[in-house]
Amino acid sequence: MKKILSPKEAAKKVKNGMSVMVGGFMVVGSPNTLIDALVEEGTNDLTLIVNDTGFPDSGVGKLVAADQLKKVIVSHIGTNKITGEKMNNKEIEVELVPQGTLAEQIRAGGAGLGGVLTPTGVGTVVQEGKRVINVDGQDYILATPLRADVALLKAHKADLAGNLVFRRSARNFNPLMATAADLVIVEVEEILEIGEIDPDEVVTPGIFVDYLVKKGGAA
Amino acid sequence: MKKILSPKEAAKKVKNGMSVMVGGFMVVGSPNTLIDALVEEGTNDLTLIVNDTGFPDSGVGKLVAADQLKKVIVSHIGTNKITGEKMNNKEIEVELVPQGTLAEQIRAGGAGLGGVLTPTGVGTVVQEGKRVINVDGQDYILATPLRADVALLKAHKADLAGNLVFRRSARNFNPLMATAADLVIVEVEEILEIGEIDPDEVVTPGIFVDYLVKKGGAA
Amino acid sequence: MDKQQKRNMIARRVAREFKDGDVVNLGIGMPTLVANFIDGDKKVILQSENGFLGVGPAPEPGQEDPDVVNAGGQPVSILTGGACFDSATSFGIIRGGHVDATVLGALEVDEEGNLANWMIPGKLVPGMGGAMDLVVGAQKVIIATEHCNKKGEPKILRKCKLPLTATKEVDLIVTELAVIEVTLSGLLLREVAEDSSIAEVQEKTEAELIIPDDVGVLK
Amino acid sequence: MDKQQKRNMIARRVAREFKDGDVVNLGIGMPTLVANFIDGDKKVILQSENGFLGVGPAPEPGQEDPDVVNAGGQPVSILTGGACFDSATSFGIIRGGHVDATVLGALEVDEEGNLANWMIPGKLVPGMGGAMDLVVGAQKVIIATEHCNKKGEPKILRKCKLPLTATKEVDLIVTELAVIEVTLSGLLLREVAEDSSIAEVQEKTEAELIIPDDVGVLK
Repeated sequence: MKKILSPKEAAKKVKNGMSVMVGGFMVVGSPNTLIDALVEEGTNDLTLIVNDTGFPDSGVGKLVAADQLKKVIVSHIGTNKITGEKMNNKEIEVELVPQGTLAEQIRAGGAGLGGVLTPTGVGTVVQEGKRVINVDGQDYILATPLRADVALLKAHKADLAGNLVFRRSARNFNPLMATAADLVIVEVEEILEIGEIDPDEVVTPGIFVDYLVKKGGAA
Repeated sequence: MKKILSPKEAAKKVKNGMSVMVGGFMVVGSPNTLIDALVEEGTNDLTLIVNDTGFPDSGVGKLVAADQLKKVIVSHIGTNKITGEKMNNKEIEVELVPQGTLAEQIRAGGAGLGGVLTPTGVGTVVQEGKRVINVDGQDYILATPLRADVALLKAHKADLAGNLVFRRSARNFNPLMATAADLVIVEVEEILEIGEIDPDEVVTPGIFVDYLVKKGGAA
Repeated sequence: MDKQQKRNMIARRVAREFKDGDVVNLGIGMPTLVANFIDGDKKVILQSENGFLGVGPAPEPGQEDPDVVNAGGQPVSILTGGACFDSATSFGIIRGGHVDATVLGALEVDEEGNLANWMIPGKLVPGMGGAMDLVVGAQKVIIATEHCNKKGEPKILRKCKLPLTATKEVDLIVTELAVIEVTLSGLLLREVAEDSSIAEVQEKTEAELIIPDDVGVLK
Repeated sequence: MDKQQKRNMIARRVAREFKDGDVVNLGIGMPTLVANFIDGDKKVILQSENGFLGVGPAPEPGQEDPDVVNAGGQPVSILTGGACFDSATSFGIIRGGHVDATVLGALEVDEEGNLANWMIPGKLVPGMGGAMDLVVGAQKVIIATEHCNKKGEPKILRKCKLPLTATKEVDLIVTELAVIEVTLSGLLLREVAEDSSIAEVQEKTEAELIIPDDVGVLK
């Protein structure tokens, strides 16, 4: 039986200076209740690992606007001009990673791999500072694993064993991040009894999940 | 709309000397109708990529017994003593690979990766002849991608778009192999109309599948 | 021709490149327009890198599903027979060569097939998102772009000056003036617009074009 | 004590190592027995590397589900709250450290925590299956073995002579005579069986044991 936290209790699990993975793609599949609670809490100096920085007034964009971030590891910041401004003013360090590489780095972090070899970015600035490994005559960039202290995720439904199912394009990075953080907190639309999700339909097994939070739940 | 083949038509797609991935774990999730048709066809000189060689009289064990294999890349042959005998008599070349490494090699083959770094097997005979790459002070073995000419798989249900769902422990290597072969033939219990499998429940998207075969179907 | 007419013309021509059964990923911006011109007789499956296959048209206003957006964040639909997946699977599909064609815009493209479309030094860098993976992974990379930039300068160069998105991956360039194929010998002029001329295309192209005897008409 | 009594005694003691909420993978053979002795008050989740979490007891004869077997191919059940997945995910769970403990047999184990349990040169090699991944990946590696081999020779050695399964990964050794912890300083004798003695355990152990003041009683 997973413990259900209020958004405020969940946000308090995130401490200043932690690395935090947040699911979502342009705020679809983003744990907005958890983000709002984290903004409320004012936790700062965070390193965020996320696909994109959302919009100035929604998703993880709120953490950008509230100056809670030290660094962002991200594939795209183009939808949030505040991230770009803060990057140019050196208020936030931004590390840009190709989206597919970011996905594999998080998966590797969760799957105990020392890294993966990807052809993406070979011959571009992405290659700078990376190890290049040749296999059968082709160059690949060694993408090393990424892990975080906490993952804040969004699923459609969970059962009380913590098993998760996702909906449509809201799945994106959420199942990957569930495997790659020391503490995994998941915001869900609905919490079901154990047995209400068939084992074949589970996308993220409950062993990856530490706490559940109801979307829009009382603080 | 995917084309539905008879087992015999499907078996004829496999040519002498090809590399063939076959799903299944100790014959659970094994495409037995396709294997029977391939035995009937007598295709030989095959390189098989498979978790285990089944039993002497079932699963891919039938291909072993019928002398259709040149080589097997496999994690375990202990349940089929004929494989061991043929290995010792040098009638079959056997390449043993840790099961998790085999899974990652097939996934890498399907996902366009040049390989993955795994800690499994470091300091053992598995390391012999492999590249060892150190990341942050830890040694890893570079496991290179595996692909095959054909994959013979077993799913529970397919729709006519080729989308697949699997059942219980019969899933195992099947979804991975679907991504890593030039031609993918899937034996299924049931073929549904397009729309009868919800997009969220699809495990293997239909784009990976070339042909469907009904389990136990007429030759 | 006004800007919209040019864009539609390019999109219409690009759409003719697809074959029945192709899996296609359309980039953000002008490439998205291509979907409007795909021949209804051809079954083309659109992939959206945020996590699904079977992109369908935008829903009627008010009918949007917040969990169903394309990679540009715009509301779309998922056709029956579609399938949803996480970001690692999505980029496994892309990087693994399971996408037959991708259509992307360009800042610069050159005679070696190098592409620059993600950053301009000194300007705000939005990030590469999934573009680097798409260019490396898709079987065929089609660039859909106006022939010249806003200043009237050629975008089709001998050598890209801007930071690259990928090296030697572009296969075809479609503009409002011409269709140009990237070959090992250089840029081969395939088609010239009805209201243009070989001379005009060459004049507006920095790289030297190979002019075959049978240059077609771009309509 | 006959062989079965020894096995049960070892299994019973191993089961006491688990904490509430632990995810445990039990190897084939004697380790499987451990499931019979897990305290009902503790919620221990069993993982089966062929692809699911929530291994339940064997069904009544005639009630077996052909798609539900454990990693040894024996019919089992899946408890409510369980989850099924493919082999890459399964070994991602294992290699990624999400399995709290694994229990495996041994041919040899040594004072550095090296383990040999997969091959004897000159004999038929069954293959390592998932054992190498389990030993490297699980947080705690427990060896459940009879103290001596069939010839009465020690299995707990100064240095393994057989080909290794993994290096320096074993944490605890449980036999019918003793419980021995692998520490950086060497093998620490934790418990001795009621009907044995420290002297007997040391005599039957090739490696020198560290004997603390508070050796417990193994029951």
